[in-house]
Amino acid sequence: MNDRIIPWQPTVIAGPKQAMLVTPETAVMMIKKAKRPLMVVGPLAKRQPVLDHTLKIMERWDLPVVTTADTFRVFNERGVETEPYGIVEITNLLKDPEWRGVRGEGQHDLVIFIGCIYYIASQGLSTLKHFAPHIKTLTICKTFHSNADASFPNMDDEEWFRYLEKMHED
Amino acid sequence: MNDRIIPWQPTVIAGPKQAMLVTPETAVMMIKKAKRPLMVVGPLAKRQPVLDHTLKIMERWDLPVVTTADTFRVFNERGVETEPYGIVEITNLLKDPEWRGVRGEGQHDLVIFIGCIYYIASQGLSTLKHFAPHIKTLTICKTFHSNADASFPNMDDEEWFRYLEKMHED
Amino acid sequence: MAPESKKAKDLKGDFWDAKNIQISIGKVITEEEPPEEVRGPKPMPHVTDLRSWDMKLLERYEPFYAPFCDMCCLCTYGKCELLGKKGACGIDAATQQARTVLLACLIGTAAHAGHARHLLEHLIEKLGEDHEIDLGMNVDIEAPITRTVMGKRPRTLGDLREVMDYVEEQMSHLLSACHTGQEGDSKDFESKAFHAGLMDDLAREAADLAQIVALDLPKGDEDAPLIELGFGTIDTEKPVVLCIGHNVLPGADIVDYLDEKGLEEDVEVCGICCAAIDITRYNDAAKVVGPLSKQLRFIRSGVADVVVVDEQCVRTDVLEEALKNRSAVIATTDKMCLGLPDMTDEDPDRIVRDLIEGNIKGALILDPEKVGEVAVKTAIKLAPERKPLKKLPDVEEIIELASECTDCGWCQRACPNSLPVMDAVKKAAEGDLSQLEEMAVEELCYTCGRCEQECERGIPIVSMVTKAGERRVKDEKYKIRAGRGPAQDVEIRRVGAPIVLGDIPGVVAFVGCSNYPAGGKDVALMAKEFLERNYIVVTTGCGAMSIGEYRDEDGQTLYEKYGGEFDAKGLVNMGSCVSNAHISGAAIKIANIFAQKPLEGNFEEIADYILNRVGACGVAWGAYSQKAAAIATGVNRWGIPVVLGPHGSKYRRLFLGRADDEEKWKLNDLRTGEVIDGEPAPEHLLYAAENREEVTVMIAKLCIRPTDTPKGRQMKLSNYIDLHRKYFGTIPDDIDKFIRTEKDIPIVYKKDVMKILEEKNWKPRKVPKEPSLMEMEKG
Amino acid sequence: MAPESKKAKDLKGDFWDAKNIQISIGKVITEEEPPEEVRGPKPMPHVTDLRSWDMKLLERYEPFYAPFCDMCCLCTYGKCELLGKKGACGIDAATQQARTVLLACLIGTAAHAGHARHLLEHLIEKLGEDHEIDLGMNVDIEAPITRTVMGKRPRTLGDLREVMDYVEEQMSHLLSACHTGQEGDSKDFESKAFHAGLMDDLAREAADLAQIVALDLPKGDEDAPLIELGFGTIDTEKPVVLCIGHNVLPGADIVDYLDEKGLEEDVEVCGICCAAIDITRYNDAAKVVGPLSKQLRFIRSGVADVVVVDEQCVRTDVLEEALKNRSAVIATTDKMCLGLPDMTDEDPDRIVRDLIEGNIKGALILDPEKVGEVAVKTAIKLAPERKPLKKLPDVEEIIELASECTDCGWCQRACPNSLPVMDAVKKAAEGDLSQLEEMAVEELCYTCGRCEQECERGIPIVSMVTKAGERRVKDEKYKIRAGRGPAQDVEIRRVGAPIVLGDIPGVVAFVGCSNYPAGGKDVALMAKEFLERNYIVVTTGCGAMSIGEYRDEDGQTLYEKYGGEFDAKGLVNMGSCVSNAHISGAAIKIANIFAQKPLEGNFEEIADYILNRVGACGVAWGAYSQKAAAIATGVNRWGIPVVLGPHGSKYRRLFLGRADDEEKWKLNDLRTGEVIDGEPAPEHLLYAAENREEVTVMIAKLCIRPTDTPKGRQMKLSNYIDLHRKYFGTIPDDIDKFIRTEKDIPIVYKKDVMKILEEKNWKPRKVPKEPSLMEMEKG
Repeated sequence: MNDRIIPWQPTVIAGPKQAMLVTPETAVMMIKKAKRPLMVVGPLAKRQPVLDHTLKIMERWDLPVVTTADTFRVFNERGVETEPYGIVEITNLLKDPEWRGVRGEGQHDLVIFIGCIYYIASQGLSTLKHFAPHIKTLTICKTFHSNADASFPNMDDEEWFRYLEKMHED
Repeated sequence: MNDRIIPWQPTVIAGPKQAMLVTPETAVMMIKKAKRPLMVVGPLAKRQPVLDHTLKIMERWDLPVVTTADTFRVFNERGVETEPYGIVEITNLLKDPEWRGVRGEGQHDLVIFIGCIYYIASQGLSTLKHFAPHIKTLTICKTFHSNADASFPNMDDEEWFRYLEKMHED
Repeated sequence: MAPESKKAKDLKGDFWDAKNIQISIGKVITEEEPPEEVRGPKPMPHVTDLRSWDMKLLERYEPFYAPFCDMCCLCTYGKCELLGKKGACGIDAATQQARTVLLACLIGTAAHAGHARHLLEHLIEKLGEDHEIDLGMNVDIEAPITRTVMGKRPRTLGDLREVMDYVEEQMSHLLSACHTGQEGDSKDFESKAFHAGLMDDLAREAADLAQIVALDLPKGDEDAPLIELGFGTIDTEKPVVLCIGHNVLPGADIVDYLDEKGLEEDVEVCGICCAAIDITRYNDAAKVVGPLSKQLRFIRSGVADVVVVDEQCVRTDVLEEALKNRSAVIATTDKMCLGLPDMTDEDPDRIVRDLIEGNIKGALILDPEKVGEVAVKTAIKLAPERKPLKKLPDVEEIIELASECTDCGWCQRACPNSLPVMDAVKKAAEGDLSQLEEMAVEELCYTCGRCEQECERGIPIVSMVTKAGERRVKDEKYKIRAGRGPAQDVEIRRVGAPIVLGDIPGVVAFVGCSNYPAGGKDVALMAKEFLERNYIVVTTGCGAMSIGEYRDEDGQTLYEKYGGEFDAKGLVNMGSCVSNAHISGAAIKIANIFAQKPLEGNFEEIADYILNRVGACGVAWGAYSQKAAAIATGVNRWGIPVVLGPHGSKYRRLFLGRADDEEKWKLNDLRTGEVIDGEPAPEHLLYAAENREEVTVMIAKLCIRPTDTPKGRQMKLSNYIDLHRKYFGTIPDDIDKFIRTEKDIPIVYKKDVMKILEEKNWKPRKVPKEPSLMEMEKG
Repeated sequence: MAPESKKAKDLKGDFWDAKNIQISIGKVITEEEPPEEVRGPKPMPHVTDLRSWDMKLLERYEPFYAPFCDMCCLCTYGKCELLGKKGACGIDAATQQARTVLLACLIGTAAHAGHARHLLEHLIEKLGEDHEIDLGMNVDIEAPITRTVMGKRPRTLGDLREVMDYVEEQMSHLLSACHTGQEGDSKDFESKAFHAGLMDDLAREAADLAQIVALDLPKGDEDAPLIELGFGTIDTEKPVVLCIGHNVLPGADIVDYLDEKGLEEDVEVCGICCAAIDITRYNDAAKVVGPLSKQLRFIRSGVADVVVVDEQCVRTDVLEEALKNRSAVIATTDKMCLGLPDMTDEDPDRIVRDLIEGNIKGALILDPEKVGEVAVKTAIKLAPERKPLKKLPDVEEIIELASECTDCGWCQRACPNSLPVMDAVKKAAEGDLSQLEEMAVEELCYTCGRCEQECERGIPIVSMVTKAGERRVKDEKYKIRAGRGPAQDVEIRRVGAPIVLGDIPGVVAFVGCSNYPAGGKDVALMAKEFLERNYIVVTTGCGAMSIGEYRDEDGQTLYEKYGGEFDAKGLVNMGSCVSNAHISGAAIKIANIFAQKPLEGNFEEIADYILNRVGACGVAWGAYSQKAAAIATGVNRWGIPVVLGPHGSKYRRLFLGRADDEEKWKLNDLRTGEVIDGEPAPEHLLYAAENREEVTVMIAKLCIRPTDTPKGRQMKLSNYIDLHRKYFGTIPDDIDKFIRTEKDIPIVYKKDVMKILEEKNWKPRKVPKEPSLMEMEKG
């Protein structure tokens, strides 16, 4: 099997269903197609250059952003507005079809994850996989997340940064 | 994911390790390379044309054969000598590195399965996967067995018979 | 530090010692009754007390593991992959399998223990703790398991509480060992699983004893009545109450309520699974729909106006399924509350109204008497308006539905038995319902519903199977003998010698669930095979029902053809799951009555006796549950081998012997004190077979015991050879292993067997007088 | 039909009623002591008796499920995939998660219950069942949990048996519900998990009470001695006996044997995990190596001559690992026999000889006194010859080993915390051991060993980490205050009002295991943060050790800096895992002593009180085990919120509130009988956080309660805002939710907060006097 699409922590494998491997191009397509996408940014995205890529992606596609853990702080320091939630809190809201979303415009239909701790993200993605059929999940970390609907593969920093670059170039 | 290499009963998936998908050519190579191969034939191989293919493969490669369940009978009726064992009995013997094999020449190093009930075979393959590192397992049923080391893919009868054909042609 | 039960160390206040003692002022007077029990070495054994026996078994029958998953997911260090690796806690794959097996056995034991405790306390509340345990004239040893394990005879319902206290305490210690970072050795886990199985045995005995004496169920009655069995026996014109599960109490109160109100003729009461068995032991007017495999099919049929569920083996989506047909659901125990409002303290008529008007989705009623009233009243009121619901989609609709099929084939891949579901559906789309019908009538499909869940078009395959089978529902009329309870002492006296000496070739017990690889008929065919060959055939639970669902060439069910006595050619339905205790019980009684072995506190000697001398074999062909795992493991510890169907491989662990290793079969002849060569008898302790043919031959082989007389051995080998010839075409190649001297060779096969013996360079060997595994030095 | 415990229905012979009654000839005389207890509505509640309370909690804090696997593998119908599908038994994914959670909680409860029963019976055997439960002058309410749940005060060790009987019976019913085909509703499974948690609470209380009174451990002593903690405190020149696990008995007998023989100075006795805590409560000369995370590292160091294991959280490969260094292993309980020969009945000197000569791989000795003698004698004999083994591969060898690395990177993928293991190894190959050292010293690595298992070259990474850390082992000398046991009644009287009114901003309890996402220091930093802010900081078990393993800027451990009183700025080490009972116990005592709520049989009122008024929060930052799951679930049922570290998400279930749904937070003001708007306080019941920064802020928030006085609320909000500003940079956006009237606004933040309130269109609302969830109509 292709090493790039075994879950980064291989035992995360949960059953026959596996995430679709996506390229940056496909990821962008998913964002374009979505009506109410949301980006969820975790503490591993606080460091550079991931933070800048994240900011640019957010801006490029006008994505509302939820920051998990204490990630809010670095965005706030840059004057960028995000909604702080615990990763389990935002996941809990996302699984409720009645929730109106962070902009109050209705539940999101696509959630893009970046920078959350692998295993807790994996658990959150499992929640959404099982209990939020109304949402597609996409992870753009450098690790393959089999519980997502779509995920970047496992790769090294260099390749990842190229992937992220492509997510916000015109 | 490729439908041909999801375990036939998809929930047989047991973890990150999956069988290698093999063609008849590779399967033949494995037999050629083996020092003391063994063929294990289950009751689903009693019907035709599987039985004839099995007989031919057995003959072509001079394989000692263990028959499971009551499969012994059809071979016996054709005057072909096989060793009858329960599938769990033969598996139990195979996992013992000290066992001398059906020919008394030493433990086998390759076991080729055909015609055993999918789920019990799957369990037996799991036993060997975990506890018989000294043995390679190969399944030549028409169903993908992820617990084997190497397996034919899921396919229909027609394709399968072609695969089997290739296993005994010169 | 074995956990020390208070009871063994400190007997003050416990019934064991206190029973025969009256405390008077300043003086102790013993009752006149003589102290009947000789106390053996290990009354109320703790977790480690029987470990040395277990290790003897495990050395001969080594655990064989087939992991169902490569990972462990029990703690938050994990998941850990254990394929050739240890987990974060240090555990390896074999140990993890054993741990999982222990866990499964404990869940099974808890199911019986919870059931037993519940029954017991309820019955004590009604009848008092002094209610006597009296099984009548013919059963003196009323509780062989309790006597052996607890070291004392229980005389009243109250005494059974001590049994349950002990069982619960042991379970707590055993479950503890499953915690991360406790037991680290697979054989020690298996020893604990054996202990769990023994606790299961005790709990089942307590449960069945309590209900037999308190509800006056048949007390070992070989002429227990024949009961109606099958879909076709239910009069769908009447209001129908269906009971599903294992607890007799709500069902008993339903039939009592009907009796009290003179409504017996007006309402049909029927059951699925063991609740059916036990209700019909209580009242023979109730009917048995069938085994577990019928559950979804019957609910989908819409026939039941009220579905009363109690505990164990009930579909967890019963509420959702019943609501589709507007059947009213009543949950009746803490084990299965289904999220329903607790109406226990409400007025019955209000509950009936709420159920009928749909104000509630169903009711949780924890008082069985109230269940009786509410279930009957609801059924009577609901039946007229539910008439139109008592039918399935009609044939045209089925064809229509079938035409939705996209040929993806995943239904077949999801089917536990890989049935050709898609083929049947496609045929149906062409108007040919025969394959669907076959799935229903031949019980190939046990209605688990996985095909439907997998179908991308949501085709209701189980409903279609049900409908297709409907045409022949009227044929589904069978008979089953009501569960008779234990074997009588007098019967044991009669068969003890022939069994131990081998004249009766064996006792074969068909037990367990309906997770069959190819339908229930296999079980009936096996039963028939062994009945015809003079074996004693014992059965319980869903197995007993499957045997009843077959008619032989004369159009008779086996229950009509064979009597219910515990003797050669007897077909003995002992009762429900908990009645399985009487099977080990019969083996124990043989040791006691025939061989005069004292029972009390004497587990190891009794088990050693059974292993070496009592030619019994359990068959759980459709075992699916944790209870079945516990039962089999418990039975194994007594030295009785068990065979499972192929699905049994998913229990992850078997106990297989190695016939090729002579060292494993050495025996100590207690008569001579000599360690001698033995034979692989029984060859395996827990075995899984692929098909009926294989298992039939294996059963015959597993009835062989070292103590068979030459005559008995001849009989057993005749059966083994006959069956091997029938299904394999030859005399079995390992026949030499079972021939001690030429006298053992069956006359008819003498020539052929002699030839094999010569080829094998066979030599005669000693016949042990008192074969035993005890007191043997290792190696 | 709830299973009916004999005790509730039929009290004859039970200590509850019989205690004050003496039976004399023909006459009943009550003792002079007045019947102190007012019996509440639900003494000894059965599985379903507290279901209505559970449903109130579950409606507000809905279960949040994160499946760890898409499949169910518990029966042989399976495996079934549950991703949008039901299984063959009808179960769906949510219900299956809840079932798994119940199972985990039961395993945890059994670990404590097995431990408690074992201790209890052993201590009764030594001291008699009449041994009094007396915690001295300052603790009258010695068993708040038992009083509340059982409905009566236990006065002797013998009385605790009834507690255990009850716990074991309830566990059996609960485990039964996990059987295939029983409970079908996830909330009902959660209600059962709550019940399991409550049983766990009871078992822990019984265990700790028993050992406190029988072994004379500190009885709520705020000045319990400071104990030596850390690798560096062990004198490796002496023979070393290491105890691992949770059961004090073998360790206590080891130190007793040393005392008796006058060998205290000659042998080092040290412990890992809770055994360490409890041995040092018994004898302050023993030493604590550290939490669970040290286990493999310490074994690999070879320092221990004898490794004595008892139960719970011991590496299951301890035998294999210890044998590598020729340490002798003694297993001491039925929970962990490790396949070792049972030497309980052998002569101690023979066992010593067999151990030293390697005739046996290790010994199972089920008698703790014998363990004491054998362990000490073996250590003394073995130590001289093991001298050379007390060192690890030297640095050159490490570099050599490291150079085998193939850069595959799978070590990092296997590492639970994705530590840069490969990078550290590669650095080591270049001669730079600093990264390996950091993993050891900073405790980033908790020595689970998965990296080694994954390594294709078999590089012994944990040994290398251990070696690399060795250089600084001498620095690993810390202090921990010995576990003091419960809070005193007098302390509760002092802090009750300030806590309920909010003047003490909260009680924060750091408990549980060492499965930390980024080392144990996080726990110490959190403790420090809240100590400095005037909270009461309570701790137990591995958490208590992690707190001790940190020195502040003054070079002091927090135990040296802060006193052990249960008061603001107190750092209260209550003891081991089982001492967690005193945390719920303290909350219960507040309800009783401060608010005069009767305890007996009055669970719901007490829990309702705690939920709404006692600003306590549990933190299990490194929770890994089933015990931790049981503890958290038990604490939750009392109305106390718990936060977990990120690994806690693998428990599969949290209880999360929805601050955005005002309906969920309505309260009944019992004083006025009015249902009024409330606030999300506490907002969650069971929460998992990603990092320390997040959790610190969350803890402060979760201490808010509806009854805070304005002054108290100001204090709590000050802390919440301070911490939010510190870690998030802003005043929290949800501050408006917690301001009832302007009086609640902290003075220093007045302006900023007012601005937020204006933006949010905030309106003042009523402050409830007696907020409650009881007696509210739905909707």
